[in-house]
Amino acid sequence: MAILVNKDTQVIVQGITGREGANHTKAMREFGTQVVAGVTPGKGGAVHEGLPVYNSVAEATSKHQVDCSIIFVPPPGAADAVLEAAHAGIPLIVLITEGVPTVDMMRAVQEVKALNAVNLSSGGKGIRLIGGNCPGLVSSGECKIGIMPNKIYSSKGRIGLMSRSGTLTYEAAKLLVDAGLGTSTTVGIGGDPIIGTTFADVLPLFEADPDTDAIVLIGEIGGADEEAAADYIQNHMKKPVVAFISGRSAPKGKRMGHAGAIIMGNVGTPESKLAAFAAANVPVADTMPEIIEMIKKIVG
Amino acid sequence: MAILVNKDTQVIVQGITGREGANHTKAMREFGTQVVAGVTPGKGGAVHEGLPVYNSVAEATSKHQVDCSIIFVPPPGAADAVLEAAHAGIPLIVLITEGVPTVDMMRAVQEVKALNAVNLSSGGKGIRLIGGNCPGLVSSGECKIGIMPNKIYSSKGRIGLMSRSGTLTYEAAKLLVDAGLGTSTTVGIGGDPIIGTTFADVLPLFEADPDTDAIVLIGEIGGADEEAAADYIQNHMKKPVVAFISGRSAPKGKRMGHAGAIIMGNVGTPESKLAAFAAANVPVADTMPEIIEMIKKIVG
Amino acid sequence: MKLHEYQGKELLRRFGVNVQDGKIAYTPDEVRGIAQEFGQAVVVKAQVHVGGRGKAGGVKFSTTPDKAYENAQKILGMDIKGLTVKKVLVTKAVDIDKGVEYYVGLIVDRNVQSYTLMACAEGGMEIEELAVERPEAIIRHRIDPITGLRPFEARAVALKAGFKGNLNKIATMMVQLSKACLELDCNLAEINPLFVDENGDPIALDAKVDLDDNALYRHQDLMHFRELEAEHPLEIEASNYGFAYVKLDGNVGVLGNGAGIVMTSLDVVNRAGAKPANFLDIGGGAKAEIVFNAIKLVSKDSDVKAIFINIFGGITRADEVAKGVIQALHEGILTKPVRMRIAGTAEEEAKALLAEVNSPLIQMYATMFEAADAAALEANK
Amino acid sequence: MKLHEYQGKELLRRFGVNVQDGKIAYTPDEVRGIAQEFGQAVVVKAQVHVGGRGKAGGVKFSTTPDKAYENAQKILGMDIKGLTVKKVLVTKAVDIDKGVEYYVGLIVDRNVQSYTLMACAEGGMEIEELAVERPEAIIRHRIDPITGLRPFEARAVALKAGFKGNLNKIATMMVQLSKACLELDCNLAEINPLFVDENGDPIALDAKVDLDDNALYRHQDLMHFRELEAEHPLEIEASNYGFAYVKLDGNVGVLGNGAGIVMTSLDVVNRAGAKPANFLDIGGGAKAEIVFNAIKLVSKDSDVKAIFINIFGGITRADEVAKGVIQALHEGILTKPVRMRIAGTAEEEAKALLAEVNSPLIQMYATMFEAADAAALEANK
Repeated sequence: MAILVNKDTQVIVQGITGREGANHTKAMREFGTQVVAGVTPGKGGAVHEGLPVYNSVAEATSKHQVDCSIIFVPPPGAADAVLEAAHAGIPLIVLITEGVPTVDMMRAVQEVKALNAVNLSSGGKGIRLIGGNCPGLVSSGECKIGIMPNKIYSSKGRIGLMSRSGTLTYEAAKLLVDAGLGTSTTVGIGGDPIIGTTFADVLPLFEADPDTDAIVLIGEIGGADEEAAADYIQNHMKKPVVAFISGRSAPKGKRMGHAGAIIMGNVGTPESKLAAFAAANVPVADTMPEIIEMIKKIVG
Repeated sequence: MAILVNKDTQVIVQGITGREGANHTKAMREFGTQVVAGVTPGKGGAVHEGLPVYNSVAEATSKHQVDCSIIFVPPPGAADAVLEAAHAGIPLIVLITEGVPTVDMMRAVQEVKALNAVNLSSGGKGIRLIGGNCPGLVSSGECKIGIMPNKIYSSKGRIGLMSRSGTLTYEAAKLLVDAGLGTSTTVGIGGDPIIGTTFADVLPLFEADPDTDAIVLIGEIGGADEEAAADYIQNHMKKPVVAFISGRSAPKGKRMGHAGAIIMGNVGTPESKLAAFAAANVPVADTMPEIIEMIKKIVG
Repeated sequence: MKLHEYQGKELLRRFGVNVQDGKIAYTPDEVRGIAQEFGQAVVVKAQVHVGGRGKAGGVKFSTTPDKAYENAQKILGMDIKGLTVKKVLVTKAVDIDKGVEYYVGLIVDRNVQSYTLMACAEGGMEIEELAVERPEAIIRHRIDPITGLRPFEARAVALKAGFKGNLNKIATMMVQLSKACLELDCNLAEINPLFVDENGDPIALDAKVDLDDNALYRHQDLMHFRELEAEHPLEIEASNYGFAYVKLDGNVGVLGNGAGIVMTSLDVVNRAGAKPANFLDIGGGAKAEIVFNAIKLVSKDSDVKAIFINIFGGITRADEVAKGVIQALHEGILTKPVRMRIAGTAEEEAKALLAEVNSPLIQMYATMFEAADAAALEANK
Repeated sequence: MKLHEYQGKELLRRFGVNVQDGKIAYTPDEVRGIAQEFGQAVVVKAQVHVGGRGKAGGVKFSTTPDKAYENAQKILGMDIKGLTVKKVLVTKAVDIDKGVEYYVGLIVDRNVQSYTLMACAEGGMEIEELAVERPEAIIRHRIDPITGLRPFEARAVALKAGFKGNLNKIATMMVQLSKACLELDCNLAEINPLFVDENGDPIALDAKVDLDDNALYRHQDLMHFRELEAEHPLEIEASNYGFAYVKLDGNVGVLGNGAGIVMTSLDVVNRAGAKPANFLDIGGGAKAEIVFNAIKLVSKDSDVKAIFINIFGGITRADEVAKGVIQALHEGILTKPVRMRIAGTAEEEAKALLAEVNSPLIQMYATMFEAADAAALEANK
């Protein structure tokens, strides 16, 4: 079953008629993902690659069972697309778009969390945002909702993988596959300063998943997501976790690209992250291949 | 016991060092209200009429048991004062200030309602705003949190009174006292377009109050508060209600002073209000003295 | 504060709303000049603070500068519902036949404790009439006053209302209207008609904006929009005194302390068989001088034949009211009969003061009904 | 986009923040003129995009116009951390001894998924240092990004931080700072020092503002603040290509596809015993032309002795990367050894293309470690 998405997950694509939206819709369907419809305001009624296009998410949900929406809407409308999906009650929203203004993301994330609380308290499944600026998520061999290369996720494994970086995720997944391990579900949480789902949010899902034996966490310098994850692991996790932190040699106070990887004060330094993982008994790999060695030791 | 406030209610005054705040603090204490402190940002540490003055509501609540706050802060800071009290968890907030911008009130009312929901769901007493632009409320002979004349509320009666208008409230209360009936609690809900508590919010409190036998509702043209009250009465009330509607001869489409009494479309007309009360079997008095006749008939 | 169309458009344009080019003119010559400058058909529109100017002939399509001059001659100086047209807005005309007309508006709605966005595919009509006749034709949507209207909500409203055209651009215009309301503190902001041209682009052909007087203190830059000559002179004077005053069409001047008591006073005057000449709320805690000013104001209204004063004194002292009335009498301002009821604090002192003066022009009664009856009797003499 | 102090102050002033009068000058003569005009003591402040200008002698109090001229001579042309001072801000001086200096700032804080307001009674110090040394001295408060900071919250923060002075005015300045952040999309907005004078009034003596590049599209009016000459020339070129580029102080040029992989590449270069000369993320799905531009860019850096390319091809095709490298070689741009790892899609095609060219300058390795080792070896030769 893996976590969050599986072969039964029905997906809509917001921004399906754009170049990225169209290309990745094709790739997701090739992977086996059940894409049921697209949404592009103003293009309702069209048919795109055999899929119906609607003017609004609400129109799509009135016609289809929708478990998830993936968003390729350009930055100016991306946060609005998230809110549209959240207000339509879609339980899982994956924002791929890179370059969304930070303030838009702050507001969207806060509102999605409020809607999630209301939804849960009225007996719903909750509403979760993953991303933005993320590669999406994939349950190997079942369902890909994202932009990662199909082939490294074709066969199921039992390692849960989560990462702030896109390309490092692929790299890790490939190493796991090549080592004969493979991934259960891979979640790219996104590299922006403000994201909907953090490592600590994903960990309990992996902990509860019977198809995941161990977890690989690919972190970065900056922020305190890794520290929060270490704290959660220490207090709540039984399954083993192996971590990797990229950017450990990056100079202080420099913003490294879109990653938002900037070190402020004593928060987000490699030292604080290493200390947190040490306290949680989480081994930290120095290199990507070392991740595999460590995981192999654990899962035998 | 009456409703909302009684002899045990401990009150703070926001804006205690202003002219209105100071005068009415004096009058409230003469009435017998337990005013425990005042709040004026920047004047913390002062003593005013023997009462301690704090810089913030939070400071006051850390030193005193506070059940209610009454606000005399001038319009530009009035909504902020409401939010300060609400975030400090004060269960009853009475906004006297007249002339608060409508947008400020919209935002404050929405936020107080959200805080109320959160507070209730975590086992609290809730957070209620009364007003703005209201005379406050008074449980006769026990506690006055407002600006109404003391003497007409000195002795307890068993009629609940609520009103959108200040002076008409006093007029009705006096008529009730003169008729040997008197009021249990009087609630001036305020005449502004956007207010914290409506008739329909107060009715269940009177219905549940063992010290109230019947209710007098003083309404106005405009809005649909009276219609909503009629609807509530029809479906939920056992106690008798007598209504009065002022402005029945006012011309359509004219805004009558601060009252916000403006008729739009077919909403808020005297006809719709009369029809709603008729459907709920609520007698509507044509004049103020007729209210007393009707009430006397009911309570014998 | 009600704004003229051209003022409303200027404000909406600040928020990005697409309005046609337009200029204000005070003479037919100016109108001709503007039409020449635009080099295309124009519309000449009376700028007055009343509705229904179209029906009254205050809006005229003009194909040539000479036609525009001619139309301006007709419109300037025209009387629309008692107001003289002193200026016109000259705008580039659109080809109405090549598009559709819709309605969108935001209004403060006490029933939802926020703004309600209203959208209707039948533009150009008076929304009040439509609201009464076919309320179901209007799509209503509550605006969250903290977040404002969001594009996805605006698109949903436009779809539900059946608007055709560029969905995103129309939704954007609604979002801009919502921003304008929240940032400028509008009581009302309407675009009627919202014209959608043959390319699907929305254009605001008219704008009706009314600002919240309570919030004007934070919009000092908008104060120049206020035009004293456009308001009734007594309303200007009242606002200078800080009174809430509305001119009505009867013959009994009405004043009281509090909006509720004044509205009830109007009802009581009606019951007494007369018509109120005004609504005048002098507010709470009124001193003699305030009452004096109120009487001065009401006495200036030539429609007023008698004055009905209805005070319930809680904070207001009856003797202060009496002093104000007596001062007006002594200064020769009070020339019409005053019939009043003053209940509450210091009632006896008030009676004593009036007894001392002993003028037939001033009579005090025990109830508002007796006072109103007496005022009606005087007014209808 | 980092702003100069004078630009930041101009923006904050729009939101009502109280800043002293100030003017920008490019020559000592201009500085003297401004000081004469102000007719009081002034401060001459270097405008450069680096911190620590005070310690570097870039800020000078000047009692007379002649002193100001003299100080400007010293400051203009000065080198601060590698940047030449080309202009100075001349502001009216305040009497520092008659007041107190505080710190307030808002910063995007991923841990609370919003802005955090930081306030500290110890102004004038570098907040980064204080955050490390005595974090408890800084009061932190999450801003609700939908409502923004409200006055009551600002007052609570000011009280908690122990600020003395006019509480309401200080809180208002914080609220204005919060509005500026939310409306202008700031990554950071700091007032340090926030000076409170003997009357208790707050004045922003400095302003550090950094705007979110992702949101600049909606602030076209702020684009003129961008000063290309103030940035590193390679950073300007990179931004024209749409690359995320940061100049570092090593000798190995590093490029990859994705911020995570590039950061890891920096780590790997360090492990190999060399230092990265830059961070360069060419983004996902890169075509040959993009790779060509990236090499052109890195090759211009005279610090670069070797280039390490680290690509994991998911969307990015290895053969496209190879084509870009080969094009650079053929056009004579590639003169330094390139050591690369390209994994993933079309790896074999890439190998074939490189075999055809067969240049010692270009070597491909199976792992990023081997490639990095080889690059380090070349760089350290």
